Amino acid sequence: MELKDSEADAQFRKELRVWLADVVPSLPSPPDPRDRWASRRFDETWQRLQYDAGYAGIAWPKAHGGRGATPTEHLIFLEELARADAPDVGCGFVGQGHAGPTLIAEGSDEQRAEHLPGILDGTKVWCQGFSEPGAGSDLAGLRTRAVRDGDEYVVTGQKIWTSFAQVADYCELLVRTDPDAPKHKGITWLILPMSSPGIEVRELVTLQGEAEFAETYLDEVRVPVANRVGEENDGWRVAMVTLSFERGTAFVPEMLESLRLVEDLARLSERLRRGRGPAWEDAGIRRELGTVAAELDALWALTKRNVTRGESGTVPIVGGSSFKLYYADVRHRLGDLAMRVLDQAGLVLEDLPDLTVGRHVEGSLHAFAVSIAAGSSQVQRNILAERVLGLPKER
Amino acid sequence: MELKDSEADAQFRKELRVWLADVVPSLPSPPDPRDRWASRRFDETWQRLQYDAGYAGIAWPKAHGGRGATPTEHLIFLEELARADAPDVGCGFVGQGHAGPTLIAEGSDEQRAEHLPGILDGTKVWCQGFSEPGAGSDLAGLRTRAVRDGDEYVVTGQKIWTSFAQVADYCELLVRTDPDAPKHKGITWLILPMSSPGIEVRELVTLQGEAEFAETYLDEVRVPVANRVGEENDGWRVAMVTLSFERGTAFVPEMLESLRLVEDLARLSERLRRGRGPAWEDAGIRRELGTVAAELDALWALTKRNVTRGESGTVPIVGGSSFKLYYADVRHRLGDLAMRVLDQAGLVLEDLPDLTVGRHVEGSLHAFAVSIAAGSSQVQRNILAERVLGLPKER
Amino acid sequence: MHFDLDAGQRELQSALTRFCHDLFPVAVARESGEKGLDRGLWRRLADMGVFALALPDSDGGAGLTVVEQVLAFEVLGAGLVPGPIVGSTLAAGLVEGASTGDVVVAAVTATDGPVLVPGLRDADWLLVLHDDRVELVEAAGIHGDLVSRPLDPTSPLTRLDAIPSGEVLLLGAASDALCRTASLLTSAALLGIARRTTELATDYAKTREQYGRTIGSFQAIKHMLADMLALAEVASASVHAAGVMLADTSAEAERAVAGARVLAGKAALHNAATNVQIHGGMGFTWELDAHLYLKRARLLSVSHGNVDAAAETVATQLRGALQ
Amino acid sequence: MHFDLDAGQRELQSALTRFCHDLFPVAVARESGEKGLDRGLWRRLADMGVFALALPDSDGGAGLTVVEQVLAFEVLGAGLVPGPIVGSTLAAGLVEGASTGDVVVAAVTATDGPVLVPGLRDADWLLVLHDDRVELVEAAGIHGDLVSRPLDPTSPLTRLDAIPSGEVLLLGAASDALCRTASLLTSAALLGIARRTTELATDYAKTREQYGRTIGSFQAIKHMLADMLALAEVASASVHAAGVMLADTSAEAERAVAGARVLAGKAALHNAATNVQIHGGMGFTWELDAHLYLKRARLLSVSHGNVDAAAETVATQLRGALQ
Repeated sequence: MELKDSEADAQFRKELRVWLADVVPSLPSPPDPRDRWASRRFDETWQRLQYDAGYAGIAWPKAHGGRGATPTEHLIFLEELARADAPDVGCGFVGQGHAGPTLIAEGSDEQRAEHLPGILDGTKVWCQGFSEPGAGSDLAGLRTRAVRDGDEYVVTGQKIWTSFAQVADYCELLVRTDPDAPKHKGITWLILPMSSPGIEVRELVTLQGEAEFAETYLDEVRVPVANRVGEENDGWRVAMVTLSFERGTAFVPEMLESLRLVEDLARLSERLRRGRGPAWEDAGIRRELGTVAAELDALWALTKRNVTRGESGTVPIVGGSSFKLYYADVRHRLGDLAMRVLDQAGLVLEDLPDLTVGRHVEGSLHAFAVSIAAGSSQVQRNILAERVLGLPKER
Repeated sequence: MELKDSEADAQFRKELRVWLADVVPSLPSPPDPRDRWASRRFDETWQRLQYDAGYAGIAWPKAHGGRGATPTEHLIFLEELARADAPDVGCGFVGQGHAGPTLIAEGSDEQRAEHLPGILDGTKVWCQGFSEPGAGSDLAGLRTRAVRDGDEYVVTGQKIWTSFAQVADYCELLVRTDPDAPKHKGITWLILPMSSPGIEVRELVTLQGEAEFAETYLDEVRVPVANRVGEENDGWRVAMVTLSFERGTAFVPEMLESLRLVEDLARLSERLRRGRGPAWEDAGIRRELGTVAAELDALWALTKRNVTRGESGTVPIVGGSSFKLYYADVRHRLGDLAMRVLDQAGLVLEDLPDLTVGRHVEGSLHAFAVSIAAGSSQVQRNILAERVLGLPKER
Repeated sequence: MHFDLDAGQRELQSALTRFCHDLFPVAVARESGEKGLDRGLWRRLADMGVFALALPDSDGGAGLTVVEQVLAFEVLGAGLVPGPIVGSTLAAGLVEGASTGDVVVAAVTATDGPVLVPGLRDADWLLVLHDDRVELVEAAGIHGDLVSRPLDPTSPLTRLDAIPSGEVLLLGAASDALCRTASLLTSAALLGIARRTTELATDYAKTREQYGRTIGSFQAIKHMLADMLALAEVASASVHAAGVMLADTSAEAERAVAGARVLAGKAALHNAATNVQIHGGMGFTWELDAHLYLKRARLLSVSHGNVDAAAETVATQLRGALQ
Repeated sequence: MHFDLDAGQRELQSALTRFCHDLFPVAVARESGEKGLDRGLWRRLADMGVFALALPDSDGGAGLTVVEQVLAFEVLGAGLVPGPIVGSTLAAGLVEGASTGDVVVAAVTATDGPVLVPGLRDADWLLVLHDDRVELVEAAGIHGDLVSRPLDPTSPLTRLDAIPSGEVLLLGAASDALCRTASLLTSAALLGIARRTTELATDYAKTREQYGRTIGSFQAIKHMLADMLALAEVASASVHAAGVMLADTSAEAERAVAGARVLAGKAALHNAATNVQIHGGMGFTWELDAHLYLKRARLLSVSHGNVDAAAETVATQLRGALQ
């Protein structure tokens, strides 16, 4: 059992660090996130730099243009990016993390040749069309219909949480091709060009007040059968394949951000008054800061264990779901603690003069994204109980 | 909406207070609780004094020898007894609270004439034979069999949590008389003389290390049919009638004890060191003491609302189950807080020199009795969800 | 003792509930945050007698007590009614035109740290509650910056460099009583949020289907809802009891008012958060109202006191009672 | 980086698990509490190499590190193995005969307040861990009272008027390292309890029937068990990482060791309590073992540190890291 870098990993980290020290300061300042096209351009610039330096597709196989990094190298990559304050993946998120790996695993040679290069060099943006208003936790209950018409599918329905749909070139789309089959058996995976007629994208404002997501309405949108990935009605399996790409690194960037949040809150607590002294002098507040920090340290250790175990296959369920469940809980407690420390200063979503409160208040709301999205805490508990502990399945 | 005593209630309280001030100091000191027969004698003495003063059967109708007090008077009675440090009801608990009221509601004139006087004057002790090892939360799943043989039932089975069985004269016993009927329909309520042949009582030690309870083994015990209360196979209804006696006062004595616990813990926290100063100087500890005190105050207010509503019938489910669920949670948090304040001093079940720690450590264990017995917290949540909020029933 | 609502009190709550339902749907709160308080609606609220409940008949009031004010604020809180309702209620009888809704009065408890005043944008006057006195300041003369992104989008927030000084209106016991009323009415509004979010989450759980059944048939959801109900129920006993004790000027009112903030604050924050969670992805949208209850609860929980300070007050009272 | 057990470490845990299962059923812990430590069994434990894991080969040890000690104590904790196992492990190499089980060594961290020493009744020596030094005292010379009703009936407790003084064994860095090891091995035992109670509660939920079905089919119970599992899983990452950092004498070891106590303490107390709750009425009996895990967890959670002090240490380290 070892936490230190191997010699090869240390070398990888060192080279990466040198490159980041060079490239990050040279980046333009990021645009207003509300300007989605400017953001897309910024993300493309950053991706191109990574591409040129050989870091694009860090976890993709070399045969498909990736770097073929081990999970441990992937972890180091994310850790060093955060350490260097490098931009996050931005609108390349779906293409690099989901659509690309799915095409690698299940796409045809033609599909790969057409799509992988644009994802790697940042010129093509993908969004994800999985969730629907009626199919959240129960994703397989999706109802967007695709009817075969010659060599096209005609797709009608509504998708939600299609992040970056406003600027995307393609959508990885799940549709129902057989409404009579059991719900997992009638789903198909399609590549939807977002320029197709019949698509309407509406911005979806979250409770954080940001239009990070979109709703996508599909009205008789025609998708060539050639755009199907995998067999007709086999789309659920294709979509689930993506899960096997998870190397325990999914939450690394935001976990590292959480550690920064608790550090910043500790700093703030020395400046914000509470009763007669600074909040830091309140033993209860101090202990809760220490507890959250200890829990984030523990989750960081669990991440390393998950990544280690992921080296020889997929991350075990117990580690993945335990992480997600516990992390969501820590984020809620961190948010609640921040609101208590900030008191009235926590009533604004923007920074106050000399007080970096905005990120903490945003963070307290973001906690709900963590406990709801990507398998709610209730779903994670079901998974742990049924698939790890072997308790009887809910019907 | 009013919390003050009415004139009549104030008068009742005043007279009671005068009597208690007179009688309580004259009581002998209570015996070692492990000496069950001495305890029974002590409880009888105390009951006899109440009987002579007209307070026995405080909530029983006058027609049956009780005082016929209103629920509010009942609450005042319990409040003043606690305030005067009077003994608790002791082994009269089952007779006065359950068996007697059941006989009043469902018994025959003969049964009432035979049994009520002894309960009221403290000379007869009852125990409760409802729960079984296999029938806890699911009480109606009980399996103790009674087979009719002429004018007797022959009873075989095992009961658990039969408090005071060691010294009881009678047992209020639920048995299964029709094993083929739906489970609620085959139960009968019997008066079991504890002197009957075939009864074996074994002390049941709880995790608090005390033999407060017993297991009762019944091996072909013969019970006259004349001892049946209500009809054969109608025992579930008879047992449930008892619930309608609940006037919101069931937890009053121990709630008042909880308030004393938190007060004593506040006192202890000024004397126990924690880091560089007394625990009381730790803002986090102080807030948690304040929180528990506020919650107990709130539960006391809820008790008064439940009692008020109980004046015109039974306590509403929402008030009763909310009380039980929340109170169990508070008791667990109070216990955990006490253990943190006491630190190593909390490792003993007895008092330390100059430190009244025993009651707090016992209390931290007693919390489990509150969250498990008389409808576990899980059962209370089901009741609130299904019977108050109208959510679908668990099959 | 009769610790339950009497017929008049029940009628007060149901009349006000109907009124809020008709005139103050949540859209009104949203619009009020963006565009400013609708003075016409504000006068309708005043016409319902909300601000004047505790004024004597002779002053155009209902001659009732803080108990009825508490019951009214429970309903107003549940309805996310916008505007400085606590300030205008406190000001009724102190500031000309407050009780009739002709002037709008915001209120703030003076604290250290950044001063953020809800509702000042739309107010004519500001009541400042100090430890030992209550002051009145004309809003027009106060220099402050409107916060561009307040957490609660239905409550405009003005940032001041310092608490402004004004005319002293009350001192001593009268000032103390006003501060306690401010705290308790805020707690009553929090209680309203705790109750309403329980209802909303229950309704949603009964209709939303996943996995071919309503989510309310899952025991995990049922138990979350049961906990919400119990929290709201116990908090309501606490808030109502504090109202009675404050009306009776009981010696234990300070402990009771602080305890009410602890219970109502916790219940509102927990229930509003759980309501968002039960609404799932939809709860995470701006479009649905779930987030508004959470944000209002955050605002109220730090207005005229906060949960931590209240817990400390109860502890101090507890120790005092032992000596 | 390879943050997972290697084959040898897995074998160590399974061999020790089998050993505890065969020789240390819970009945042994019960009997040890009542009648005293069985010296024969103690020597069998020593023969398994438990105390000498981190001793060099030349001293009859296994030449391993604190990482393997941590893994061993996880198993010993899960097994409720009685006796001063932490003390004797710390003493191996310092006190003649400790590693072979010929002498039994208890250990206590010097604190203010009442001094209660677990295991002293059955020990030959007492290690006293001070802030700045470690002292050794002969047990026979210590005057104390045996507690008649210790909370944990499997761990005898002796009350001392004051910490006795003895021979100084270690100072400075060596003393600090020993104190951290004492804290971490205790946390490892807590982790073992967190894991074992999850298993026991799961097993019970799979067999116990109420309402005509196993209670483990109720979602409320399933979710309680899932939370227990996640707590144990995250705590294990924390405890193991602290072991690695302590073995590497990493600068972050102090924060990691304190963090491990926070995680393992909370997980053990929560899971042991939930195990009692899931066992229902039976969990409330003396006869079943459920209460013993809770009581041992209470004892360990305040031995060689406690959760609150550990959280404070992490906070202090957090602030230090910022400067």
